Amino acid sequence: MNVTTPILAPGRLDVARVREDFPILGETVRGKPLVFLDSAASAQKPRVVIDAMRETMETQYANVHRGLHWMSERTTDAYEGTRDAMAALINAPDRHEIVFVRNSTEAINLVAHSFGRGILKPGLAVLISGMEHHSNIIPWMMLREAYGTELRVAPITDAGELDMAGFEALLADGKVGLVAITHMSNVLGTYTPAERIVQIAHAHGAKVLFDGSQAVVHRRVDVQALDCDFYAITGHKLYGPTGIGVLWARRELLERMPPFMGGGEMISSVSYERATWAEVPHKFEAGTPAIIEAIGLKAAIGYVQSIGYEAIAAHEASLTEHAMARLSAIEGVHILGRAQDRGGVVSFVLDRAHAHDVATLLDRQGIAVRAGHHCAEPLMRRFGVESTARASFGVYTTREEIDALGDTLERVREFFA
Amino acid sequence: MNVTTPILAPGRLDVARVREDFPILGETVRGKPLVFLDSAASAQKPRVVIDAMRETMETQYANVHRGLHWMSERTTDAYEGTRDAMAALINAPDRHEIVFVRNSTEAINLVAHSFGRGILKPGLAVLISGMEHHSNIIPWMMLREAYGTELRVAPITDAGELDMAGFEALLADGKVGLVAITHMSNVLGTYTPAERIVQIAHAHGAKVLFDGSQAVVHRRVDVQALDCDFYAITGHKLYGPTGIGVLWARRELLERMPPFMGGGEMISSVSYERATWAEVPHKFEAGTPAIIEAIGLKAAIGYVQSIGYEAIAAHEASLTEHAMARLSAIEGVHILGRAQDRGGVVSFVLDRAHAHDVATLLDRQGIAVRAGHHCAEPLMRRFGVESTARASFGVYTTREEIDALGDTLERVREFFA
Amino acid sequence: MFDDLRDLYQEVILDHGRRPRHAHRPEQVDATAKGDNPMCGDRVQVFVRYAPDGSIAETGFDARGCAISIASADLMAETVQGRTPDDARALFAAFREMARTGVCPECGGEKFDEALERLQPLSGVHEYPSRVKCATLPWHALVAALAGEKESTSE
Amino acid sequence: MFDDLRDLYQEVILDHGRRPRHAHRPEQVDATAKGDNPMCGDRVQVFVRYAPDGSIAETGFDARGCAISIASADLMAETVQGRTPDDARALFAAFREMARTGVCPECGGEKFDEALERLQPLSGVHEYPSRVKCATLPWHALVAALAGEKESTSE
Ligand SMILES: Cc1ncc(COP(=O)(O)O)c(C=O)c1O
Ligand SMILES: Cc1ncc(COP(=O)(O)O)c(C=O)c1O
Repeated sequence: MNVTTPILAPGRLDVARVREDFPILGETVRGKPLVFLDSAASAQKPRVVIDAMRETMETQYANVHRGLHWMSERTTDAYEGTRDAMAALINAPDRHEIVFVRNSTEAINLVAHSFGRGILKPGLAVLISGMEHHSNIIPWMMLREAYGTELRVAPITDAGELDMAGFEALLADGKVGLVAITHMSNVLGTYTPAERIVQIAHAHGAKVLFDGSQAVVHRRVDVQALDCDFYAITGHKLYGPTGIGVLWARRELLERMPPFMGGGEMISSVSYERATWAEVPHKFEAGTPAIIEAIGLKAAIGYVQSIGYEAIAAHEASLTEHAMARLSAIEGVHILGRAQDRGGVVSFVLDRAHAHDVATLLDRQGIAVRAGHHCAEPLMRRFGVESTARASFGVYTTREEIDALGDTLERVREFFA
Repeated sequence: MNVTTPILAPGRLDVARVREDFPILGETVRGKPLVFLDSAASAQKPRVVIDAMRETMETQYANVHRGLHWMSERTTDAYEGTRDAMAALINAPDRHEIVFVRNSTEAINLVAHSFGRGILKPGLAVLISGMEHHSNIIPWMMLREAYGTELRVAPITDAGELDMAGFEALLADGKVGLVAITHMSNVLGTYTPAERIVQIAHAHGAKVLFDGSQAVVHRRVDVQALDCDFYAITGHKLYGPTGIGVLWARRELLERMPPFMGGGEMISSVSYERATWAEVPHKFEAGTPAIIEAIGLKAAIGYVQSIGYEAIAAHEASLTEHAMARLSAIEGVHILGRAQDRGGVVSFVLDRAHAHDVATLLDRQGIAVRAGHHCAEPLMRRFGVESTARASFGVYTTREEIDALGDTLERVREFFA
Repeated sequence: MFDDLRDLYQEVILDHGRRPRHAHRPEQVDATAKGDNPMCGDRVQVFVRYAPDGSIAETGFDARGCAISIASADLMAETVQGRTPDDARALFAAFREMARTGVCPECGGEKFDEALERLQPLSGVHEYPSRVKCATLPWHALVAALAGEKESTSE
Repeated sequence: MFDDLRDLYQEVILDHGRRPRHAHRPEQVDATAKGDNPMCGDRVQVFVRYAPDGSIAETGFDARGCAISIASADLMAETVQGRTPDDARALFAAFREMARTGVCPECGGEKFDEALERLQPLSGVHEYPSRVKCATLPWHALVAALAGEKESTSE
């Protein structure tokens, strides 16, 4: 690769230069260079994000809104700017549809609470899939418990794809009010066929929520093209800070939904008898928001856009292909999920070795993978395993890192042989 | 003051040296040096907080818990360390009683939701006071709406103190299940008599929640000495980052309370039929928490402790005394609240000038004060005003800044005369 | 000391803020609407009386707020008098641009020249973004009243 | 390549992890309890048979988990055999210290010397904090069983 190439030739990602943007990648772990293959749990942060947060705190910080002074006005502008940036990122038609939350878990809980209790008629059902993260299971179980809403689970195939016939069958009786499904599985890497899901669900009168925690990190999301009703995003996987996430929802739904939490910033007027709510999205943002984190998230969005989703998707597709080939070649390694359309997450088990032991042995060589049930116990059960090891990739992941994983796994296999 | 003095002589705060810890205080606003008198809305951040967050992102970051690799273990240690630090700060008997939330608004909503619907018997009442922030009003109004819980409001005196006779009278019928009261008013500066409140409330069978958003910034809080049941804290006012706060609650209550949000990290096991919850506090911490912010908060706690509450309280008491004297001396200025026991928050109105106009004129000189209803509309009504201007002080506030406020207010008065 | 502030608080604003000429309810009210800025607590109710030809015969208001919002309501009442609802809306569009940016180069043409000159003292708010809504709030209420609505917010 | 890891995965651990001797339910079970580490999914059930004098005659277990937790359960079964419940608890205290810190200087005295030597291979976990619970989980379950409880967690 030519050294005079601009950081990012169109459609191409120069991983060596990208890595320079992430200070942590220079660290060593147990004396070995860090090989971070746990980005699906949380991504590392580029310098622009770190700097945006630092600069806010060093030069331009005050509480947002209501402040009639310079620092507050400037901070409010920066904070509100993230709404615009996020709306642009996911092509939301209206910046007021961007609700700030802590993470996608809160986004889904907000929908379960406000839409679930406020709009969804009693007796209706929520339909999830068999590959959901606990964050897209438990809120609906809690809604079932509190409100009687039925919970249905669409089956998945052995390849780890949504079983579309089974999915559609569960909608047939017209009792499903909401389909809540992941846009990309954090265990299998599977992308679900989002457009088709929406078409079918809408045809049966159901709204659709996508858990976009993973998907928006890896490919362009266009909520208008998807035609979905809710979309949940968590900032820390998108190279942004912790403590900030986004719920996108159609404005007409947000208008009708009752608030989730009450407090400062979300009211229009208050007496002890009656309160009226502020306009959306403020109605859903009680209390002092994660101001510094929102500003950091804007930098992360800018960073992702500067690389471009095309380049990201191409880079990750090539890594994933390489990883699938490399790991499959190792005797005793079994990969979970063989979806046609998949992203940069590879879960596997190794014969005769428990995933925790595998993870510890890899860690000893500085290689960070996740091991466990990945907050998806029912999915583990579906595949008859207790836990898996999972390698997941980001913009900074290299082929060499995957080779290091493969080589080390060979030794791990020998170790436990 | 001797230049070789350590940063903080016991009980004494060297404000010049403290100011060096806050990079933002060197900024100018509209060409004038920043005079930041809006700390009650949100405090500025010392370098140690900024550095702790930056270093985490640069050198030691991964998602917490469940990670069997070095980065995750180290990050988990740092994150969990904040629980210990916070438990020590407020003398909580058990680190598991520290629940991380976004801010005190969420802390109170959590209690309203989980204790309110899960433990509080239907038909009981919640008793607040006439000087609450909306964040300690609206959640109880929402609970009333959803659950039928009665809402009572204890009167306050013209001096801005809790009317103890009126308070006790409202408890007399034994129907109050929870007293939820501010520990320090964000408008009047009043400290409520917390120990007495608890004694009286407990004698009448009510639990007690304190909204400590303001109080813990200015004086030592000891939840065991107070003997209260819940205590809400917001990190960004305590010189920490946004996006992180704490609910402290007695463990036996947390054990009995149902979870608030569902998702990853808060479960013990999950099938579609049944989920069991993780131990407290994790039961209440669904999803990826505000990791970087918690680590920043620990640095803030350390910073506050390094100065010491004695020094902070003494410094702020002397500032407040000076401010009350200086502002009272200005013709046409009226201060709201004359509580015996008060902290560094001074709200005032100026004859013939609206608070917004006052704030804008002050801002023109680089002086940041807040103007409006301070998220306390019912309290405004109690004092027959629509809005006030409010100056509030922190560890970095100087006498000279208060003089600047006083001098400028004189000119403002002339301007509108 | 406040010389710079004279940009914002010009004498005309102080004067209209202190002694508004139109702060009352006309005898006959054909349309009315409230405006409300929850972020700062400003509230205004605007009353409109139409002339037989449908133009605005008289505007009055009842306001609680800062000098800027009251002066703006008062100057609004002056400048919309005798105009058709459409022209009042167009004038608002021009005024809003001025309040946001300080200028409005492409505004209105001749028929608004004098009105905009009258409103010009309020253009200083553009340097204080959180005050822009103070100046535009009464206009939002007016436009809501003209549309037959009851409420507006300045959002 | 994994030479350093031999600290943690010593031959004895690999061996007991792979071929545990006590991974079964005794014919007679006087006490049993489950242990559960929700953070990683390890689960173990421990069974105890008492001797007539109240000491531990036999311990067995049923476990799902990593090599370390299974080896630890197996070595535990060996080292508590014939001990009184009090001694088993004291041995756990000593072992836990060792698992956390790598050493246990003030531990137990003579009567535990041999047992701790047997458990010593597990001390390597102290460098992997998230694995410490793998090693202590079966002990938590044992202690719960001895106390007549049904469940424990390693928290
Ligand atoms: C007394 C009081 N309670 C509650 C709050 C709400 O705090 P937060 O916005 O951080 O949730 C504040 C601050 O705004 C406050 O001063
Ligand atoms: C598919 C999926 N959904 C939801 C979540 C929850 O995200 P968070 O913990 O940020 O709320 C995650 C990540 O953990 C995820 O991968």
